[in-house]
Amino acid sequence: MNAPEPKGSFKQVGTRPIRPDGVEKVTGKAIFGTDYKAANMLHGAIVRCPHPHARIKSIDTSKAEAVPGVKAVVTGADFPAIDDVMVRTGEVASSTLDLAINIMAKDTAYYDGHAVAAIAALTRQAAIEAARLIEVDYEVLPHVIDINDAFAADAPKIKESIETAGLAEGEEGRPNASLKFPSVKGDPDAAMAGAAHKVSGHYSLKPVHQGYIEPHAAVATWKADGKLDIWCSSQGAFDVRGLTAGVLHLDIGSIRVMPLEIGGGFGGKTTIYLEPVAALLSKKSGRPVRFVMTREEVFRATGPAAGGEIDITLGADADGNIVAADIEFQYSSGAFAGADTWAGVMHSVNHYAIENFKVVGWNVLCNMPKHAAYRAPGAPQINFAVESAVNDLADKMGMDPIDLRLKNAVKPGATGPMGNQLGEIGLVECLEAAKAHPHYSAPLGPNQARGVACGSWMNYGGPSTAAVSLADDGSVLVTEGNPDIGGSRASMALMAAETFGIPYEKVSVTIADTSSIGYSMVTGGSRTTYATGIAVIEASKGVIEILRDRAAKMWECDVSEVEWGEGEAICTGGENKGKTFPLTEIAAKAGATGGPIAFENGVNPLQHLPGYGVHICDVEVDKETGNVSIARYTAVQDVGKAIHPSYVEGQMQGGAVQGIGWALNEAYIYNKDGRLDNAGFLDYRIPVASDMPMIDTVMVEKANPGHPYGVKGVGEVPIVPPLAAVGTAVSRAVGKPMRSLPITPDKVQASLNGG
Amino acid sequence: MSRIHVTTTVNGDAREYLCSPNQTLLDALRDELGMTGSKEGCGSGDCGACTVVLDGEMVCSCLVLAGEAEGRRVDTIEGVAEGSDLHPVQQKFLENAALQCGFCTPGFIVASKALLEKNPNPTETEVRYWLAGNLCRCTGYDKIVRAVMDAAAELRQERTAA
Amino acid sequence: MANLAFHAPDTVKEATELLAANKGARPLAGGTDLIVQMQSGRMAPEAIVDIKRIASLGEIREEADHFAVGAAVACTALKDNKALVDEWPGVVEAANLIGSVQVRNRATMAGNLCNASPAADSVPALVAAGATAIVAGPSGEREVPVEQIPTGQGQTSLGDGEFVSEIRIPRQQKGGSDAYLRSIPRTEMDIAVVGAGASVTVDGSGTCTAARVAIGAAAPTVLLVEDAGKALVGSKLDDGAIAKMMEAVSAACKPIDDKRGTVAYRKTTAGVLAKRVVEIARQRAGEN
Amino acid sequence: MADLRVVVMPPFDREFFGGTDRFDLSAKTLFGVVNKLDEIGRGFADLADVRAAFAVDGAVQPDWSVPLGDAKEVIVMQKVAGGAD
Repeated sequence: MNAPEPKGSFKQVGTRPIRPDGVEKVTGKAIFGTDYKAANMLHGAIVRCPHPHARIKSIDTSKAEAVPGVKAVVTGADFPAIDDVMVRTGEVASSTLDLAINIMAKDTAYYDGHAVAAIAALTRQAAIEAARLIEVDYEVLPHVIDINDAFAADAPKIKESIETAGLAEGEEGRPNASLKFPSVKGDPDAAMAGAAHKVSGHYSLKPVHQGYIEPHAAVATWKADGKLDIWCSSQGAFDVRGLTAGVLHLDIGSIRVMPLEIGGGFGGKTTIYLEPVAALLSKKSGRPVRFVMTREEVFRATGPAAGGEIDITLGADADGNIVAADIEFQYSSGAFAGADTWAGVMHSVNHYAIENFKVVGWNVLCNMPKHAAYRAPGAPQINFAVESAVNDLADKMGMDPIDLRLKNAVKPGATGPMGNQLGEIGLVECLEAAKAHPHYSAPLGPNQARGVACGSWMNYGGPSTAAVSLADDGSVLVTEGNPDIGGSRASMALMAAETFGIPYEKVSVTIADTSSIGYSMVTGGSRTTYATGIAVIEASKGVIEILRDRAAKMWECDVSEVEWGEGEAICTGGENKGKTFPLTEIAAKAGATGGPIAFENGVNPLQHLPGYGVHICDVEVDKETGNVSIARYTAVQDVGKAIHPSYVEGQMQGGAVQGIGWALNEAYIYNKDGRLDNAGFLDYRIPVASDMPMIDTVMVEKANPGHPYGVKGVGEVPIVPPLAAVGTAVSRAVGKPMRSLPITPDKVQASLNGG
Repeated sequence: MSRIHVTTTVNGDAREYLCSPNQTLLDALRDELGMTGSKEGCGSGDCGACTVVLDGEMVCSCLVLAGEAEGRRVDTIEGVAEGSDLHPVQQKFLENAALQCGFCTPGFIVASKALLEKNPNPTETEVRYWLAGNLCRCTGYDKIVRAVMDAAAELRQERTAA
Repeated sequence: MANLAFHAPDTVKEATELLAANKGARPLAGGTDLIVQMQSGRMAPEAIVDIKRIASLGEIREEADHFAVGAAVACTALKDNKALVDEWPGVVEAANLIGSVQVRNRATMAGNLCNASPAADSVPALVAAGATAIVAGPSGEREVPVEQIPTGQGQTSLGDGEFVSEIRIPRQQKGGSDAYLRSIPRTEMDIAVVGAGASVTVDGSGTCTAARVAIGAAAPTVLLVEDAGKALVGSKLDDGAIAKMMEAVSAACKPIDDKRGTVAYRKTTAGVLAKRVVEIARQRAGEN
Repeated sequence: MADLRVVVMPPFDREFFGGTDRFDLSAKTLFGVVNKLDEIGRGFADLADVRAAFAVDGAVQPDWSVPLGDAKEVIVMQKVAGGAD
């Protein structure tokens, strides 16, 4: 891959221009998933199961079909036979087996909110009315929601098909465990036995929702020629296309997905819920069909992230070197197998150089929606236990918690838990920056305490495509396939401008539909600025090669005698030596030198590096009411090179606040009947502006040699450290360990009152 | 269901629409008038993405019935900029990168403008409490609060200059 | 919902007639509860009677012996009435803890009362203040103490065709003031996990001559804890009296465990908040 | 032909190779490695491109066609799904 540019040579990268799509978004003109309307479209409504687990004995749609304005009704029976189609979604393959059932139940509903039927009608009103008239005869089955209940050896099996993968010869599985994933290094038992200091604890976390403010929405139109058009907001139109094709057994080429502006995803919009349903209703009715979820539907049927139950013991020698880690945990994944357990194991102790560890992860199914990716999926939960335990170890040894981490931090050249070598990683620099930050040594007020934690995310690269073309006036037009969730158009424009050596304003960026650009994996996995950025830079370099060739023609010299400078071709030989052609002039002459100038290419870079962050949190606790407030917060992170620093800071601040919400307030709460009890923003409490202080950020820039401008992924790392940083701060203020999230006022008060 | 004929003023323009008695002002704006700048994030007044100004007071348009707007004045995000001239709040949101996904942004801008018309010199705490009814999941609020404080400073300068 | 009708009468009489004419009719003030319940399908009224076009209900009148707050007065508008803020700062603060600014620009104290939630923020403050509600109905008006309006979660003592047209708050006595506090996990936008309101009057010597303490979200309805007031009257609001008051409050609590909090938390915190509001009210009273 | 030590990380060791996680084999490129592993653990090749990542002498190699030359070690690891912003 390309060597990094010499430091300090950047003219565009590292500046903070206004994002290209900014004006549209501050004036209300941007068209989001919930805003798109198709001519003559119908409105959809979904009938959802009110039970956590039930067999569907029969569905009577006759009354609903009789409602004036109702044009089509579908149930699970209208979907193709469920089979196991592997859909390549770039990063991993998804099986449509679970996905299809999660989108529309067939014979069994697995959670409160599981879709069992859908209606398309002339008005949303009529669709909702008709939905209430669909009669479903349920046989309610035993349910398990809490991880401990679901993991019990005698738990009711929520699906006959569940088998525990990853067991050793003759080892017993669990009724609802789909996976046991052990990762062992060295001789943990012997090392633990010999450890001078040990700390142990049990940590609990509830499932939490991604909490994007834009509900899921989609419009689909099934055309007479059998082709399907979809307009929706997602983290990846190509994967919406692939997954929809897999569920409906269609050719990928027959589907075109138009990406609309996306109102937040955080991983939760890397999958699909509505598109195949809208498509089938459109096929039946012959008209476009639109779905927009209510907030209640979003909570009951989409997301959430895994809850966890974690047992951990850490052992250190007399000098504070962590010599052994023994961790066993269970993650929930809803009623279908999930992937977070892998990531949980891989992100448990990968930021420390520990020679002996045993980490065992279990994936446990329960009667909840199919869990979805949430920002560093699987990492924050395990990190809460590991970093809290490291803080306990520091307390026990009377060591500064950052010094203890510095002693054990992974350094460049270390071997990661997956066996591959870690390159230019920046954990040590982050820890040093945190220790040097004024916050870390600032005096605390009454009833205040401080917590610190670090964390990592592996990040990703993967497939992306970009095209760059020139207009006659020299305007540079970048086309890419990654939805812009947090300012990525600005980053792409900056990288293209840097490559050409032209002003940012000369570059425009378009996010194309799935038929107008090559495959690009989701905007997620902290991959977009890295991988799609490389695609944009490579496409720009391709155009520069064409520009050199065109200039050579105009100078009647050999292309080897043409160099590319800052936005212009320079002749280095022959009679025109020293002459220059600005990009604009070459573009103007394109017709005479061989036609339009454009270059498209696809890349699949995997020279990404893990990202690391260190967070410092001060809390203040009301010792009588148990209320906790965040007094001060600082996030330090190795960001490689910040292309647009404001949006990198924004990722750090937003991730930190999501983590704070997870630590203090957010949780899925089910009642005894297995129904979700807080399916709204009133009782699913995400942080509000008055809950938060300013979030101070420190960007440590340790360039990634695997990216031309040194980019490392930044989006996911910031949600990893906050849980332990907040939890440790509250524990110290209370004087007792607070190891069960969320740390609500009643838990704090009970702990203070000796509960 | 019998439809109600409503005559109202939206961003200074006389507008008419037909609505059902149970339809919200938000739905009327988005579906009857095609003004999709105001967003629905919750439909229960908990997220503020649908914030509009009704007779001079900011409200959640999802908690107003469309029929209530008869004879009243409604100001929405579409009316914040004057032609192509952005309001200082909008400009400062851009300069401070106070939006990531941008879905909550219209509600924040309408609410922030309403604040600065009532309180030209708010403290950070006043800004945070005034905006507590507007949820943002992307930014952690830091850059939004800075943008509003910047806009307040600029508007104060404009006043003194004028 | 198919035949839902929308009315916006100009007079209280018309409003009561419309409400009396249809058992399924509901009055609409701020709508911050009603519209949410309609949208979620939890309530399907047959007719909506918007009372905000009735001029008299949009006013705050300062009478010799009471403030008359019309049923359509938004919570934020209370802050513009200086006399009310001076005499009953706790009531105004309580009403301005509901929801967000957007919500308080619509929500009314009468609506907060008639929604009959035990967690309604303005109600404990109104009860502590000794406020009454004017109930308008087909047979004219009647005046009842606010604590007698809610009879249970979501249930009121209002008869057919009746609605609360006005909240009356007595003029504050010399040396008297009030306060309201609640506990919520966040700083805004939450329903009270538990709340407490108090009004106290102290004489020149610092002796408490009158006191009313009310708690919210600690029982099926907002509770007036008479024993708590009694524990304070005649004392100098010393630690002993405060401790007795807190015991009375905790004893009166009949809370439940739910998604917002535990029984233990509500019992303990009700006492803590009662102590704090009495202290704040005493300080304010001293300034009167 | 490079003579390689191939290290198979969990879960593939148990899933395809009966718990064995070390193999010595020779191959020209990663395509060769995948094919030889598939002979030992049937079905591995079908999933390799979407579920596995390969590190050649410590560095992740996305392009299977790159000649392995005199490389010594190939590590087969599980890809990790992500989701940000």
